[in-house]
Order: sequence, then structure tokens, then C-alpha cells
Amino acid sequence: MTLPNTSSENHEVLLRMEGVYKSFPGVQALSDARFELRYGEVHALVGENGAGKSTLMKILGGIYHMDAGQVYLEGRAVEIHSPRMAQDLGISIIHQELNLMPHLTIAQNIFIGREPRSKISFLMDDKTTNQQAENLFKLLNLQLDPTTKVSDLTVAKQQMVEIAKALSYNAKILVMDEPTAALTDTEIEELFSVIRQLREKGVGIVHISHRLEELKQISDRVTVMRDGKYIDTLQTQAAPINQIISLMVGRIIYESAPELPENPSQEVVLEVRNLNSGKLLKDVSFSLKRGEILGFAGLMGAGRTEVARAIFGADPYDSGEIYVKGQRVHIKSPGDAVSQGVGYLSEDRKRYGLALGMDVKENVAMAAMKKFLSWLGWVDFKRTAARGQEMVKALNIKTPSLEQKVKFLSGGNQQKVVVGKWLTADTDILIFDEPTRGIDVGAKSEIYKLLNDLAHQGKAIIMISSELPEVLRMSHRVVVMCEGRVTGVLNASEATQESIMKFATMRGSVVQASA
Amino acid sequence: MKSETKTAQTLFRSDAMQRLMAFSALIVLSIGFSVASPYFRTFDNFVGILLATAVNGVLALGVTFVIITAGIDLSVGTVLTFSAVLTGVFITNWHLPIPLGILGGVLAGSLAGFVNGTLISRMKIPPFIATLGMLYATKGLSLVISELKPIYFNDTPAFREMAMGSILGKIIPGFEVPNAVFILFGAAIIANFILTRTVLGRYTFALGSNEEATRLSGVNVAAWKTAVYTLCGFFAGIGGVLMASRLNSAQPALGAGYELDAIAAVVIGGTSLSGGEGSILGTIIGAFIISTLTNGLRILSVPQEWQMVVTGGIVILAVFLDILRRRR
Amino acid sequence: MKSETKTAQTLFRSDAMQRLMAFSALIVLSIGFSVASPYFRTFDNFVGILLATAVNGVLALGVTFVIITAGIDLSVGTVLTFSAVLTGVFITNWHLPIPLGILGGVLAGSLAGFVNGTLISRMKIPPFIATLGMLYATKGLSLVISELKPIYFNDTPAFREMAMGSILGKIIPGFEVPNAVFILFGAAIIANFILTRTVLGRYTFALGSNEEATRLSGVNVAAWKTAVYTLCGFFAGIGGVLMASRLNSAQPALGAGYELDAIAAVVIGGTSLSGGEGSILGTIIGAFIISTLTNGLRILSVPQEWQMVVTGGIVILAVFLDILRRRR
Amino acid sequence: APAAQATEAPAAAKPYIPVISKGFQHQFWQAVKLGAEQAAKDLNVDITFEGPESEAMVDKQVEMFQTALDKKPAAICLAAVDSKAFQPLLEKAKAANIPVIGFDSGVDSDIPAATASTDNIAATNLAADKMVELIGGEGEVAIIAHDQTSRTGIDRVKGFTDQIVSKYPKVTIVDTQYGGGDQLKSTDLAKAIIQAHPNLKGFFGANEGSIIGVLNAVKELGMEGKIVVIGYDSGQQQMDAIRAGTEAGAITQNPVGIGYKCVEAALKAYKGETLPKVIDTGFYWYDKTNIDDAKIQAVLYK
Ligand SMILES: Nc1ncnc2c1ncn2[C@@H]1O[C@H](COP(=O)(O)OP(=O)(O)OP(=O)(O)O)[C@@H](O)[C@H]1O
Ligand SMILES: Nc1ncnc2c1ncn2[C@@H]1O[C@H](COP(=O)(O)OP(=O)(O)OP(=O)(O)O)[C@@H](O)[C@H]1O
Ligand SMILES: [Mg+2]
Ligand SMILES: [Mg+2]
Repeated sequence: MTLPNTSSENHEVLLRMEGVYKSFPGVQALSDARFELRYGEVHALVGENGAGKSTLMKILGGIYHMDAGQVYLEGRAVEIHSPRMAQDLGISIIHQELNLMPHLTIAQNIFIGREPRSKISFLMDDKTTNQQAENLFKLLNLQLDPTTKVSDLTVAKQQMVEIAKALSYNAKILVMDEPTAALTDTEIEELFSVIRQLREKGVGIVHISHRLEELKQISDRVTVMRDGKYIDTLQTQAAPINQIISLMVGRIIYESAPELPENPSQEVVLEVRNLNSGKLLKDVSFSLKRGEILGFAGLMGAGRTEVARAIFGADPYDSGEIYVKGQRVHIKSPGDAVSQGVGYLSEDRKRYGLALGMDVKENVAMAAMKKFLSWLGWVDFKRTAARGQEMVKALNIKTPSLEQKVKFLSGGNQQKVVVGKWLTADTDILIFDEPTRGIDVGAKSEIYKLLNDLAHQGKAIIMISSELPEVLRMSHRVVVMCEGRVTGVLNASEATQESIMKFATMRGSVVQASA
Repeated sequence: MKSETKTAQTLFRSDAMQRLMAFSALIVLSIGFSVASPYFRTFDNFVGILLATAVNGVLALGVTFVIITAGIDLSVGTVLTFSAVLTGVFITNWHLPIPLGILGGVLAGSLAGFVNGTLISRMKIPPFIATLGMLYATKGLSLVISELKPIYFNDTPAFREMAMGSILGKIIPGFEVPNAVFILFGAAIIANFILTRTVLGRYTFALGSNEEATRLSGVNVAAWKTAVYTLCGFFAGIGGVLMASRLNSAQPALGAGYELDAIAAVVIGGTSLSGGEGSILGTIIGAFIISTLTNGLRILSVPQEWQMVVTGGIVILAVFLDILRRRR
Repeated sequence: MKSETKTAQTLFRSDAMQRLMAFSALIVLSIGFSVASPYFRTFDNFVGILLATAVNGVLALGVTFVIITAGIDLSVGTVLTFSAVLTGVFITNWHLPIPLGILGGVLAGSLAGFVNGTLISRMKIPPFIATLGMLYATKGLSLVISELKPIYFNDTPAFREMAMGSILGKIIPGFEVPNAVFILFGAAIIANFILTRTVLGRYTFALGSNEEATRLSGVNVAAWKTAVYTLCGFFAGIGGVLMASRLNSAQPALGAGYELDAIAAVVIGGTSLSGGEGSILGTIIGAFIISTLTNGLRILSVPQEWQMVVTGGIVILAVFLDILRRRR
Repeated sequence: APAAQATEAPAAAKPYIPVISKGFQHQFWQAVKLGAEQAAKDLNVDITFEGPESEAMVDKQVEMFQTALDKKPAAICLAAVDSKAFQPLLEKAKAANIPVIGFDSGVDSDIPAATASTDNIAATNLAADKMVELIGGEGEVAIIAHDQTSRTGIDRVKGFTDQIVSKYPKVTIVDTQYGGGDQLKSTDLAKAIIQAHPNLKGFFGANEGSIIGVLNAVKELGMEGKIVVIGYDSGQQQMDAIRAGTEAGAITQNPVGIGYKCVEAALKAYKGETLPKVIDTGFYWYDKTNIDDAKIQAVLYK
């Protein structure tokens, strides 16, 4: 593989996709999509949920076959029939969904399909495999043990493994489909420095993301898609974010959330005292008031998800007390939690949020089946469908019908279905774990508005988020965690990026800030 | 109006197509055999096929639920025997009234199912092992309880009438279709209702689709899973009573290997072993494919060893055609 | 140095603990029976148990691979018979040299496995159905080929010696452990080597862990999956030859139900039916648990019907203990 | 090392004789067991009785025999599913000085000291004669048997078929199928055969499960009296059918006698007495007319 040894100023075209069409049953995912990538360029691909970004890249990766269209690689027309072929052509993709083998180790995952062999060709050489993985991590500045099983990693670390794997191919083209969705700012910064290195080497990089503020940091050009169509390609530095957004959604939206109203209520609806769980949680205490949005900030692995799962009864905890509306409660299962009025929207929608093989309305009804029963336990289809329709409208879920299986929805729309499920359960306390992960700007602002409305209606909301601007904008108060401890609780007025980061990195000591 | 369209859609989504496919396989088989043998296409033989489907069909109904949850039940065959033996004990040995005896037998089956469900959902034993254990246990218990002897229903001719009499024949003389056939269809309708219209059915699919997500939706997964296995045992119980009525006796040594036929019916009917999808109509058609095939080959006097070879081939073919269709 | 620790870790991670658990179950069983009966603890009986494990153990080896890929093979029992019958045809009817006959039988098993694999990986037939079809087909073919009669190896006493002779007995007089036992251990060592050290083994785990991700990594999933089923057929073939040698005859009607025993051995040994994990050592211990249990209950002259009940209970218990341990 | 004397078995004062049959779940084998237990009581020996679940399971039976040998018994009674497959084990028994007595269909080897068995070929020859007589010397008949490969399955089908083929050219056997002794499967099987052969005049069921299937089929199709049904062995249902006239008659062996005689012979062999090679336990034709004779009643089981 020889790449022109030039910097990002090289204008030679590495990849061109033209007139790409692709349909799925009931959906025209792509119609006349176009894309161009140059050597040594970071090219952002943006669009609303379901715009067809992932589909276009899966065609490039040999996973889907296009109905019509043409792909040119370094000027040559190519047909890509299989993932293997794409690899051989120097195309490496980090998919939106994690694609790892949880039972295998990190090193085994990275080198799957091209294991270093020993002298006898059918024998594997695990030593070399691990060694090479370690070298790779050193290069990428990652703290990973190659022999750890992937199932023992958090989502964020799994994402890092995916990235490491993709980089290990030494590809000409690296496609990253929302690689940053599961990462915190520090990790994103590390990833970007790796990307910059690759750009220097002339690799063409496709970067799909809904975090538009990233575009300016990393990308050279940006292509906007809408409804499966190519809209425009802009020089990132020259294009204001608002222009990109309006191209994406085809209308003007208010990117910033409406002003957060002051929370008048002082009624504590949820109180957690001295929650301990193994090494993961240490003495976690906080309270949540009616009508309040309580942000949870922290670095990856700070234990925020653990807190949520413990409160929700999804995982057992060792000690601690939980009070709902002043009453001590013993929540032993998610069922108990729901009946106590606690809902939890998990951070990994595919694994924990959705019955992928079931349809939109069924998923929406899942957490509140009792509401959809007629006599003797029969399901009332009319009401189920009506509620599904309501949610599709309210959350603007892009789906051909209520009967579409959710596995066929785009990632962002799947997330909205999960939100719909918990709105339907209508619990007084809602824990949103990374609610806007993988969601486009339009939908994001809809969700912000929704959170506001819910708070306004008197619901109490915990919002776990790794996006600091979001936490700052959306929270009445912010709980900051580090290494399983609450290191600080900040009022909206005191919360800044700097103050949060200070507490988020306060390792090994407990300092209680003003509440 | 809108919801009607939706119901129609629900019925005729891809699943429906798939059943259609299995259905065409059934039709093709039937036509083939009808052309090949005049004896195949008689009314009596048709009734014979219906009757031969009854026991396996009822078993397969319950298995459908279990398989949709991505589970498996290997014990249905021996649980069937267990129910039959207990029905015999209740009616013949204890002289209980027939309805009570039947109820007792069906409850025994449900109880076995409940134990399966508890082992699986609360003690987290993999379904394959829990029900394999139950297979051995009920096989042994049937022999123990019956003292290794068949139990006859000679004192209670009404019991035999239950499955083998023909209410239809009394209404329309000449159409002597045994009640067992209607019991099968009745059970299928109930099963279909439970699967498509009740919460249990909804959770059956949800469990098979994503058990963890179902749990995190606040659903009491253990309880519902137990319910599914109990239901499977319930249908096995009905199968046992049917079998006892048909044979006018409870045969304690019967039932080994029945589970494979039941599972085959379910899978041929388009229910996926990886869970999350399936239908009762498909299962019934699957059961008919198996019994039509068996009957047709017998009618043609194909040597039994070749019957096996052909059955194997056709089972694979039926599923392959279905897969081809789905891939399109 | 670092990588050595890692190998050690790989060996003694949770899997190893689990085998230990199954192993303790085996020890407890053995001690229990030894105390209960003086006949159990004799050398002859010990050898009897080893011998009784040989066929099921070899079958279970192949099934381990299949189950790690999250597949299933129901046909191993009848494929075993098929191989045995073909070995009989080659050696007794065609008078081929014994090694050639054995090779032929093993190849026949592998071929059946290859067909399974092709149906599953290329035609996308669910493993349960493909191998169920193969179960019927090989059952029938064995009968057809043998013309419904056992084929005896009376002209070739050396064939019988293969499994039932004792090379060890010749070296250490008094230790008449039949070769079949060493064939089992040899096969297990090879299987373990393939599973842990070769690319095939790696892909076996990868397929069971996440097939789609494996495919997206550019692995030729269809080819490797076919290889796994072929390997399973290969071991079934060895099992068939062993069985034929042991019985000095190829019994065409044998083999039904063996698949359940083999699968049970694998699962008791800690291999998960949902794929991605498992070990050969576990499987071997699982197979020994089953045969020790059967032998012990027989030695104690427990009535057969109660043997079944106890077996069912112990199978469940063994797995439950394992689960308890893992939950901690 | 083999024991010179089998008596060194610990703790057992009474001689121990394991009886290994071809099955245990069916009534026939239960009747054999009854006879064996009777003998055990009369002769003051200990017995155990076991058998595989189906007559195809040679290997399971081999395993049982092996275990029995390990218990160092006084003698072993064996109804081998496949006697040739037992040759090596029989040699082992001989080497260990443990006498083996065959029963039921016998053991095809010269090691067993004696065999208490029914001549299945002769018995089914008789069934064929009766069948031809009852259908009036010509027409179609069919057979349902339990399995293709077991000794009794083979012999009974062979005895019946050979007799018809060689002696009665006007009678044809239109179909022979196997239902594994499973009453339900045999019922559906018999129905299909009757459907396919409307001129069928006679039906032979080669064991209890098979004949119950035939009887069910005839009943379900309303053909009682139109088809001559001949069975094998006894059992409540079959006896009822014979009394009711839906079954013309059946061959019965003497299962209780088989069980008794083989244990008796085993004890004699253990004590070193010489025995006749063959102990014919006999078979009987019974029908409505003689079913209640004391002699017949003595060999029937319910
Ligand atoms: N396998 C499939 N079957 C059916 N429809 C599909 C499939 N994959 C994608 N789609 C549909 O195609 C359209 C484009 O989806 P795609 O995943 O490419 O969107 P996206 O731009 O990546 O969205 P997101 O930002 O939410 O990930 C969506 O409407 C989606 O529902
Ligand atoms: N399934 C698991 N197995 C092992 N360790 C885990 C698991 N889940 C979480 N952890 C560990 O628990 C700690 C807390 O993780 P948690 O997911 O609660 O963090 P978080 O603050 O929500 O971060 P994230 O941004 O990754 O969601 C981390 O050290 C993580 O590695
Ligand atoms: Mg996408
Ligand atoms: Mg988290």
C-alpha cells in the first residue's frame, strides 16, 4: 500500500461513490447518494437519524449490495461483494453497532480473521497476537490488557477496542460510524490525536457523528445527507454550524434548548443514602426534587450507570438506603422499581433497551403493559396502536409503520422508541442514561424540550450524560462522580466545564461541595 | 377502521407469508400423494391423518410458546405419558369422576411444566438440561406410579368416547370425524388467542426477543417464563389425556422421542429456534406436514427405511424453501 | 514472561473453575458409590466405566465444537450408526483391509457432517432442522445399506482387537484397560488441541460469540462452520468404528437417543448452549459423570424406573451446583 | 484377576443371579420377571431383573451384562438382543467361571449352559396356518411387527412370512411395517395399511404393542369382524378383544415359565449339575374357545 506522502492539502480523490440507490422492504434508504473522499482528509458525514449514513458506508464495506450506483477507488471502478473484499481493498469500518465477540479476548478480537500463525500454518501464535496488540495499544496510548475478555469491558472500552481493531488494518480508508457516541471528552481527544496522525499519513477518514461541535475540531469537509439523498458538501471551517443544521433538517431549528425554568419545588422525591456496591460504588448519597433535572457528570467508568442500575433494581447493591417520597423502599427488581415509580432508560439500547424482533408499538407498550389490558388480560390493540402512534408523532420517530420491527430502524430512531417506552410507563422518577447518544440535532433538541416539559409537569429526572455542554445546559444541579464516589454536587449557577472537570478527576478523595 | 387494517397487517405480515409457504408445501404433498394413490384421497384416510396429528399437534402447541422464548422443552413426550398415567390412576384406580380425572391429568402435566419453568427461570438451569432431567424423571415416575403396567379405562367407556367418539358424526351422519380432531383445533384456537392477544403472549415474544431488555422494562421475567413452561406442560397434559382416550389405556412406556416430532412441527411451521418469532398456525401446518408425509409414504407402502430417508429429505426441503422465500 | 502469565490465566479463568466443579461432582459421585457398594470400587468396574464412556465421550467431543458455535447436532447418534454400518460393509462385505475400512467409516461420518455443515452454512437451514433431517436420513440409510441385518466382523478378529484388545495389558500385565479407553483419551487430546490452538478452534469460539461480527471481520463464516460440522461428523465416525469394534458388529438400528446423552455430557461439562464458551476437559468430565451415574445405580441394583428418576434429578443438580458457583 | 469361585462375593449369603432381559417396561417382560421372582423365592436365591428400553439397544445390554459380571454373580440369565455381539462377553463369563443361561429367543453360542426359550419360528408358522384357515385359504394379509432388527422381530416376521410364501400361494402378504411396539404409532401405521389395501382380509401383529395398534385401527375404521386379526402374547386389551371376537386368536408363549425355568437352570448350573441344552418352554394358540382353560390362563398375563 503506497499512499502519496502528502498532507491534507493533497486534492487527489481517493474514493468516489455516485448515484447510489438502496431500498429495504418498505424503505428507500438511499436515492442518488453521493460521496467523495480525498487522501489525507477527514470528511464528516452528517444527517438526521435515518438519513442513510450508515447504509451508505455499509455498502462501501461490502455488507449491503446497492441496487444501483458506482464506486470508484483511486479512480478505478470497483465492486465490493464482501467484507473481506473491502478489507483487501484497504477499507476499514468501525460500525455504529459494536461488532465484537464478547467471549474472546481483546487481542483475539483485534486479529480475528488474520491471526498471527506459528511455523505450522494452522496453529495460532497467541504470544505474537498479544504482543502485536500491546504494540498497537502503545501506539494509540490505550490502557488495555490484550488478554482481557471483551465481555468484561464497559461500552466505552469496547468502543476503544473497535477503534484499535480498525486502525490495525493500516487501511487507506477508515470509516468511523459514530465512534465518539460512547466516549467522554478525554477519550475523544485521544481519538482525535490518532486521527490527526493518520491524516498526516494520507489516510482518508470518514467521520459520522451527531456531535456537531466535533466537526470543527477534526474535519476538513462535511457532506450533508437528508432522506437518503446527497444535499451538499462544504468546507467545514467556512460553514457555520447553523447552516449545516438547516441543510440536515431542511428547516430552521432552535439548536439551543429553551431556557431552563427555575425549579420552585423543594419536595424531595428520591433520596439515596450511603449506597455501596463492591468496588464500584462507595457511599453514594444524593437527593432529587420534584420538577428537577439532576445531571450526572463524570468520566468513563465513574460509576454513574452503576448508581442508576442499583436504584432501578437491575443490579443488587451491598448496603445503603433509598427513599422514594420519604418512604424507605426495597427495590429488588426492575419490576419493583417501576411500581415505585422509577423508570430507567439504559445507555445501551440494543442490549438493554429494546426487543429488537418486536415492532415499534409493542416496544413502546412494553414497560406499561398493564395500561393496555382489557378484561382478563387480553391486550387492547387499539390502545396500543394509538399510544404507539402518539409517540411516533411526539418524538418524530422515522418508521414506515407501527408494525416495523425496531431492528430495522436507524440507531437514533431506536433510541426514540426507548424514550417512548418510558414516557408511556409514565413514572414519576425517570433516569435517563445517555439519552441523546447517537441522536441527531433535531431529535436532540426535541429530547431537551421533552425533558423540560417533563420536569415542568413535576417529574423528577436524573440525566446521566458524558457531554458536558448538555449537562450544563440541561441541569438544575449537577452531581459529579469519580471512581464510584460522589465528589461534588453543583448548582446550575456554579457549574462550569472547569468546575465539573475538577471534581470529575478528584481521585481518591471525597470533597463535598455546596449543595 | 385504522386498527382493523393494523390487525390485518399483523396477521399478514411476513410471518403469514411463511405460513403460506409451509401451507403450500402441505398442499403439494397432499396433491402428490393423491395422484400417486387412490387410497390416499379417501375421506377415511383424511380423517386418519387428522387423528394422527392430534397428539403431536397438541404437544407442538405448547412447544411453540417455549421455542418463541428461545427455550426448549425436551420433556413434553414423557410429561404426556405422565399425565396419561395419572389420569388412569385417578379414573380407574381411584374411581374419580371422569372430568375430575382429566383435570387431574392435565394439572399433573402443568405441574411438571411449572417445575421446568421454576428450574429454568429461578434456578437458572439451562432449558435443555432442566427439561432433559424432567424427561428422565417423568419417564421413571410414570413407570413407578403405574407399577409398570398399562392402566385400562375399561370401566369408563365414556372416557374413550371423549376423544374417539364423534359429535360431528351425530350431527351430520357420515362425517364421523372423531372429537380428538376438534380438541386439537380447539386447543390451537386457544393457543393462538393466548399467543397473539394476551399479555402472556406478548411477553413470550419479548422474552425470546431480548430477555434482558424485558427485565429492564420492569417485567417479572421469572414469573412469566414459568408461566410459559407451565402452559407447555398444560398442553402436554391435554396430549396425554387425548392419547389415553385414544388408546383406552395409559401406557407408561410410551412417549420417548415424541419431543423431536413436536419440535420439528414447530420449526417446520416457521418458528425460529433463536426465539422472538413464531405462530400457532405455522405449528399446526408443520404438524400436518409431518403426519401427511408419514401417512402418504405408508399408504404407498414405501419400505420403512426409505420412509426415513425421504422424511429427512423433505423436512430439510420444506424449511429450505421457506428460507429461500424469506431471503428474497 | 508476560505472555506466560496470560496462558496461565487463560487456562485457569472461570472455565477452569467450572470444570473443577463438574470434577468435584464426579468425585462425590464416585466416593458415594464406592461407600455404598464394594463392587463399585473394583478395578474391573472402573475399567467398565471407562469403557462405557468411550463411545459417548467421543461423540460428545464433536458436539462440543458444534455447541460452542451456538449450533446443535441431533444426528450424531445415527451418523455413528451409519459409519459403523459402512465400516461393516467395507470390511466384512467388501473384504477391504481393516485400516481402509476404518478410514472409510470415519470418512462416511465426516461426509455426513459435511452435508450438515453445508445445509446449515450455505443453505442457511437452522442446525436443529438440518441435523434432524440428517438423523432421519442416516437412520434410514443405515438400514437400507445393511439390509436390516447386523453386519458381523467374525472374519476379522483384529478389528475387534482394535478397541477391545489391551495394549496396556500387554505392557503391564493385570492392567487390562481396553484400547477404546485410550482412543477416547487420544481423541480428546486432539480435540482439545484443535479447540485451543488452531485457527479452527478460534473461529469456533468466534462464531458462537458473535457470528455477524466474525463475518464482518472478513472471516469466511460458511467455510469454517462447515468445517466444524464436518469435524463433529468425523468424531461421530470414530465413535461408530469404536462401537462396531466393541460389539463386534454393526447394528443398524442403534443410535437413536444418543444425541441427547452426548449433548448432556457437553452441557454438564459447562459448555453453554448459547455458544461462545466451552471446553473439552469439561465435556470429558460430563461424559464420565453420566456413565458413572448409570453404572453406580446399576451396581446398587436400583430398580430401573427409579434409576431414571434419580438420573434426572442428578443431571439437574450437577448443573445447578455449577450455576450456584458461577453466580457467586 | 478372575475369581476361581464365584462365591467369594462379600456379604451375600444367597447366590446372586442377575437376569438381563431384552426389556423391562413391557408386560411380557414383567411376566418373565414374575416367574423369575417366583423361582427366586422357591429356590432361595437373590435376583435382579433389568433390560434396555428397546430391543435395538445392544450396547446398553452389553453394558448391563458387563456390570453384572463385575458383581461376581453365581450365574447370569441372558436374553440377548444380538447374541453374536455378546460372544466376547460370554467368553469373559466363561473365563470367570460364571455360567450363563439363555432365555427368550436364546443365545446363539455354545457357551450358555442351557436356554429356556420359545421357538418363535414354529410359533409364527402356527399363526400363519391359523390365519390362512380363518381367511378361507386365499386373500391379502399384512403384518405389523415391533422392529426390523431384533431377533424376535426378525424371527416372527420370518416364521409367518415363510410359512405363507412356501405353503399358501393364494395368500399374499401385501405389507410388513414396524411400529417399534408403540401402540399409538402402530395404530396410525395399521390404519394407513388398511386404507391402502381395501381388500385386506387378515392382519397379524407380532407383539403386544403391535397387535393393540392393529385392534385400534380396525376399531377406528369400523372394520371389526371384517378383518381377521391374529396377535401374539397376551395382555388385558388383547384378551378382551379375543373374548369379544374382534381378534380371532393369538399365540402366547409362557413368559412366567421362561422366567422361572431360567432362574432354576441358572441355580443348577451354579451347583454344577448338567442341564439339557434346550429347555423348550412352549407356546400355545388361544382363542375365544379355550381362553379360560386353566392351562391357557396359567400362561397369560394381564
Ligand atoms: N437492514 C435494514 N432493513 C430495513 N430497513 C433498514 C435496514 N437498515 C437500515 N434501514 C432503514 O434505512 C434508513 C437509513 O438507515 P441508516 O441506518 O443508514 O441511517 P443513519 O443515517 O445511519 O441514521 P442514524 O444516525 O440514526 O444511525 C432508515 O430508514 C432505516 O430504518
Ligand atoms: N459488566 C461489567 N463488568 C465488569 N465491570 C464493569 C461492568 N460494568 C461496569 N463495570 C465497571 O464499573 C465501573 C463503573 O462503570 P459505569 O458503567 O457505572 O460507569 P459510568 O460512569 O456510567 O461510565 P460510562 O460512561 O462508561 O457509562 C467501571 O470501572 C467499569 O469498568
Ligand atoms: Mg447510523
Ligand atoms: Mg454509563
